[in-house]
Amino acid sequence: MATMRYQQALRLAMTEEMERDPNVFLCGEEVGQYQGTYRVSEGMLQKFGPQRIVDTPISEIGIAGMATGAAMVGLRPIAEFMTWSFALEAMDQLVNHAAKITYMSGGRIHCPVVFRGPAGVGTQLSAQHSQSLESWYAHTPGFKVVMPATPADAKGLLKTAIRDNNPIIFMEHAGLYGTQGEVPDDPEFMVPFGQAAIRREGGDITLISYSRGVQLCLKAAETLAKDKIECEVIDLRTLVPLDMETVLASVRKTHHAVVAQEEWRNVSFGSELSARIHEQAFDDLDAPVGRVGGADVPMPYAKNLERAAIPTDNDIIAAVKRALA
Amino acid sequence: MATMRYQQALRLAMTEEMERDPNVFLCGEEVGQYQGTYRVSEGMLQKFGPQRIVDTPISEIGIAGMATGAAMVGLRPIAEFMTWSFALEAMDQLVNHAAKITYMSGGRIHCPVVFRGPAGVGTQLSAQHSQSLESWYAHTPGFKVVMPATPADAKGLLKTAIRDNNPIIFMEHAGLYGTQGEVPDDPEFMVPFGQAAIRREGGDITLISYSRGVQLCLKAAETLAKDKIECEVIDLRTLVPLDMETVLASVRKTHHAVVAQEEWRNVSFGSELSARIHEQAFDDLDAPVGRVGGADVPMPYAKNLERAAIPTDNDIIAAVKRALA
Amino acid sequence: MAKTTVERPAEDDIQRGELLDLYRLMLLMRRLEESVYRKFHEAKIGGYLHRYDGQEALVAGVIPQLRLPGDYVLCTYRDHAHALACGTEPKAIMAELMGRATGCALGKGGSMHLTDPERGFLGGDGIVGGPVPVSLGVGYALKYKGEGNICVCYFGDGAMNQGGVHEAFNMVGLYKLPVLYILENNQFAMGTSVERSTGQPDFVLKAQAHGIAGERVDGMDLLTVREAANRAIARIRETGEAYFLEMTCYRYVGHGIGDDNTGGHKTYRTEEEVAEWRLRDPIHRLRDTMEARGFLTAEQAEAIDREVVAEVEEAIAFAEASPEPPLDSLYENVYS
Amino acid sequence: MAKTTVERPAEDDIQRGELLDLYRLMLLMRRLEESVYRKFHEAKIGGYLHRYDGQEALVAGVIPQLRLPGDYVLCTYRDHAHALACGTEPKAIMAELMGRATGCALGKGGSMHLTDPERGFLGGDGIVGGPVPVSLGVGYALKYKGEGNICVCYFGDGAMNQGGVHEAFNMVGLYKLPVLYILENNQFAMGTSVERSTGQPDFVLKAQAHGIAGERVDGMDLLTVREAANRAIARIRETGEAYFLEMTCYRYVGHGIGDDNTGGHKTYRTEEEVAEWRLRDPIHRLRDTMEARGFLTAEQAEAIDREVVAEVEEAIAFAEASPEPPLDSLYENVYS
Ligand SMILES: Cc1ncc(C[n+]2csc(CCOP(=O)(O)OP(=O)(O)O)c2C)c(N)n1
Ligand SMILES: Cc1ncc(C[n+]2csc(CCOP(=O)(O)OP(=O)(O)O)c2C)c(N)n1
Ligand SMILES: [Mg+2]
Ligand SMILES: [Mg+2]
Repeated sequence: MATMRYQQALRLAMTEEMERDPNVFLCGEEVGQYQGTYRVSEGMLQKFGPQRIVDTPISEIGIAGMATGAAMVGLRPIAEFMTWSFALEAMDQLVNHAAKITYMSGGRIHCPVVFRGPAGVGTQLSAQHSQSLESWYAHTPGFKVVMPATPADAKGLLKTAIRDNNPIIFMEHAGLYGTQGEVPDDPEFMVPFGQAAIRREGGDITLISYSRGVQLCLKAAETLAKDKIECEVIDLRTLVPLDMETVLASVRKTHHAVVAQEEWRNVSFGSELSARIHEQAFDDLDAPVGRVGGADVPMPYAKNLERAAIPTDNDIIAAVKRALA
Repeated sequence: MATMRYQQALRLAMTEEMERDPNVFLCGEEVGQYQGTYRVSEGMLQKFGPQRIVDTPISEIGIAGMATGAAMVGLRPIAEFMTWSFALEAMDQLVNHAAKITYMSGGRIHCPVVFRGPAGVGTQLSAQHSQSLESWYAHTPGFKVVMPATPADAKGLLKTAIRDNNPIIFMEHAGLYGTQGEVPDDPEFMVPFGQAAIRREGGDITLISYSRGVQLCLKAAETLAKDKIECEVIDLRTLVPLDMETVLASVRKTHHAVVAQEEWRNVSFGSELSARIHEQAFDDLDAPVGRVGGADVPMPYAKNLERAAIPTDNDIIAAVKRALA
Repeated sequence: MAKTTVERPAEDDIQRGELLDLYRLMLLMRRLEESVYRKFHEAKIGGYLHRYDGQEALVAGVIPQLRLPGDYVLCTYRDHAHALACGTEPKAIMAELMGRATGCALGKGGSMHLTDPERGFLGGDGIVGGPVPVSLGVGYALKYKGEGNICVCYFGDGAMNQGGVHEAFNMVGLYKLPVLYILENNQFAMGTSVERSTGQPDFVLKAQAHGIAGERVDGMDLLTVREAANRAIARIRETGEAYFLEMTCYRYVGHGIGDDNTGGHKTYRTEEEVAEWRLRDPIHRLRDTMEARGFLTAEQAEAIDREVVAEVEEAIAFAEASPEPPLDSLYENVYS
Repeated sequence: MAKTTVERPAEDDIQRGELLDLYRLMLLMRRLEESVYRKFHEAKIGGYLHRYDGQEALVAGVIPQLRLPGDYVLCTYRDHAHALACGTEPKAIMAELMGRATGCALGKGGSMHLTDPERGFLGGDGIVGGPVPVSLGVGYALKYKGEGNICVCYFGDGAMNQGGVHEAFNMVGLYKLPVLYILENNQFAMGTSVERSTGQPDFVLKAQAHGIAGERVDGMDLLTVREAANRAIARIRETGEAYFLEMTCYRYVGHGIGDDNTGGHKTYRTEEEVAEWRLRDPIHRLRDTMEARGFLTAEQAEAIDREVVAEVEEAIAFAEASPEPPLDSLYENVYS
């Protein structure tokens, strides 16, 4: 165990996997000489050289094609998007190529590629840079969608992603890069996909989230505990595959649930989760599942407006009280 | 009133609006000299000339930018995507430009543009050509999302779209182009956004859909009527804005609901609709809202597999029986 | 590639044997394409369907010179000929076109997505320009592995207007990757002629603008294509740098089955124009050359044609006798 | 654009007046940029923040020659100078940077999305290459309206690697649209030099490959830029066809506030290199020229500087005194 930042944990995962497997390489904008826009790949160019740490032009279609094509012939690329918003440029390569080639080829071509980078809101980057769109990727068959909430998961899930034989959408949260945590240094430490983590136990209501939303839930749970409301907080870790067992087991115990995400609320992952809980635990629910999400507006720049657009622990507390009313 | 095909109704809407407003023009691949890939714009080049019926190269980013930029300075472009699958290429221009410019400019720049074209599945076009992704657009603030199910709506909704001052995602269903129906020839006939249509009244269960899904629901309703199960069938017409009033009023009457769509089921518009009905009519529901959707797989080519991947009236009937069981 | 069974003279005349092989290959492509519309109208084939009639030399003049497996081939939805040249069995191709379990993609891909990775064929692609960004990745991987293999990537004149093609060209030029680009310039993108789709029609210049050298080649003549490809491949293996060949050619039939149905082609070209190009038919041209050189007699040509037609019919029979994919395979292969 | 208040000699010396205006404008740009990092560190400004120091001539040499309103200007996130040149009040710019209700975009856009459509400024764009496809549409609309107006579109060297830029160039070349492209070649895209990002560094050739004529210009000299822009604008108004100007320039500070924070620029360039380019500073160069021609005395220069600094401070005071946007405006302007 070592204490490190989320960002360092990601670097450690990539470094260990690149040492283990010569077919793994990293490409993206400013990942090399510049040492990474958010310093995630700091020092890796010096360690692995320019063939394996590849600086690219500002060409997201090219980056996605480079990673997809290399994966199709046996390499295991990691492609970094400077932020996930720029993946919009590459959507055809991601959705109509990476996600479908295995199926279209009848399973004869594999596509072991990790698309990763920062997403998340909160530093006044305004509309074009403040969207993660995990709901889009979760909607698209062929992808696995991973969103770590802690430094340990950042490492363990990224290693699992790199060893997986499928295209992985690995979304980091820029707002979590600086967070500290205990991270196992065992190079075989992996966090399996599709296994949610119960971050806090409680019997009154189930709070379900992922990425930075988990922190909001834990903060809300603490506050609510003072009013003797015990929340069970579930960190999904991966949206696809989705661990409904853990969710349902908890809801059957608490009879109440709130799903929380920072992303836009309309037609989102939270909608799916809410629908599934209602479908699969209808008779166990004492109240409809609450939903907390970002305001359905392009992200405004002004600090006060941005703050109003992003969900807080208070929004979760309010949803919990509505559910328990 | 005249009887015409869905496809002709679309042409009529564009023709009337172009005659009414010289700022309206159509651009896209093969819309002119070739007379339209699906003949939607047949004859329009001859009628309006090459400045207003613009054949473009195979450049979806360019097409989207052309329409967005022209709209920003006062024209009212209609951009046709040969099929909506190709809009994947233009996602940045659509989502990070067209949908956001009004908000980012504090409302000082308007973007009255219609992005239209065929979507829908069912003719063995295989994985890359068989997705509509209306859920993506509905998730994205700034767009209005329109999906007509009948020839009359094809005309009335397209005219409303062309006169609207916002970016409109107008998705046609290739499988409906040939369907006949009565269409008002009044050039002022418009179908407002956000007003669902009750296509069949019934007291036992509410079936909610849009585009071709409405036909499946009506077919299922007919069959079920023989077993004395009376379905109310609601055609949403527009996904954004969404007419929840009509949906909730019906569900409060029937206490049961099934939402149906041809598109992938996971993290989709149907998830949102299901979640909202549960949230807003929880105590009125005698059973969880049923969901029918396409199989969550890239569309296979083989006829038997494609048929198995696309929902049918029988899937809706099964969902209704589960809901009423 | 498929081997001819025409008897050879005692003295092993390589060149003759090679040309016979290529003649036979082109004829097989042509006969197979001629059969698919029939099968479509019999409702045995569905979806989109794009034929290669008239463009055979672009494939027969290039792919047989590759090291397969080892090298890789990428192409568009107009991919039947490419699969044949890579050595995919006509049976597996026809079965794929008919959506059968015995198809080269288990019936999941169809006409636009033929594939045969073990033979180096990475498949067709339904997205215009789509294969080019992928070729950047394949080329990068080949350089990474350093075994001297190359990637050949085919795409159309219309694809030159796709942004992704330019991003990939620039990166291939920047990283100096072993990719041979074959621009299938058949004069039209569906109903849009090159003149109506580009601000500047010299495609070689567009490649050079990204640092990729290239030249224009008469794609209607097999020997010319073969010679140009031979030089290009040698150059790429030697320098490791990409090369671009713009092949002038023509598609005889409509863009796809839909084009023929709608008679759309009447809006963008005349029957006379098609007839003129047919006079330059690469198969006839090779046959004439070979007859002139005494490599081929009329009888032998007949024999080859009979053989090839039989091979196509056999493929059809095989496909029609093959089972549909099992229904539970619907959810297989979504993930590896 | 902002008018100078320096007294003019009785005899109306247009050229002198014009140059004084441009000198003042460039100085205003510089002083405004110099103030924004300070305000960022005071947490008055947030988000990304990109300065134009050193590139002023690219804007001062072009935009004042336009007909505003009528013509249109599009640019990147590095857009403060462009807004000033279009005539947007420094107060409205500073208020936008601080996210105030009095900002030119009501506080919703921020530094990357300054806008002033009534003055022909269609705004900054946070997406690399993003303005170029939009310029195609603006250009198409201007041709459609036929009033002889043009669109000027600025973008960076890194943007030349975006596919959308190539799609748009090709269509602008094909349709012959009245757009002036100004490539702000400041040598780097964040930490990536032009040499490390392109397979072929002659950007003029990349434009020509799509049918757009162009030339390279010394962007560090206002008079050179002005003369080239003057010719280009006249040519576009006359022919209706697009033109491309690659402007060689340099950004003195880091890519953005983040670059300075991380010291990232130390990885891609030396302080010496920056110092050398500063010797070619466009503002000093113009000042020297004007002093040599007797257009400007040291005292007048001081006066202008004091004025400009005061104008910036006034804008800051205005912005800081302005209210934040009302919370209920969060849901406004999502739709028109
Ligand atoms: C991105 C994209 N846009 C549009 C289409 C529809 N489409 C399929 S083929 C085609 C024409 C392509 O022409 P070209 O590249 O010249 O290839 P050819 O068909 O002539 O071989 C078009 C427009 C597509 N498949 N992908
Ligand atoms: C599509 C896209 N990719 C990446 C980014 C992140 N980014 C912002 S500015 C920039 C560098 C752009 O360099 P250049 O085009 O030369 O303009 P300059 O900043 O030098 O003025 C990058 C990579 C972005 N905004 N958009
Ligand atoms: Mg073509
Ligand atoms: Mg630059």
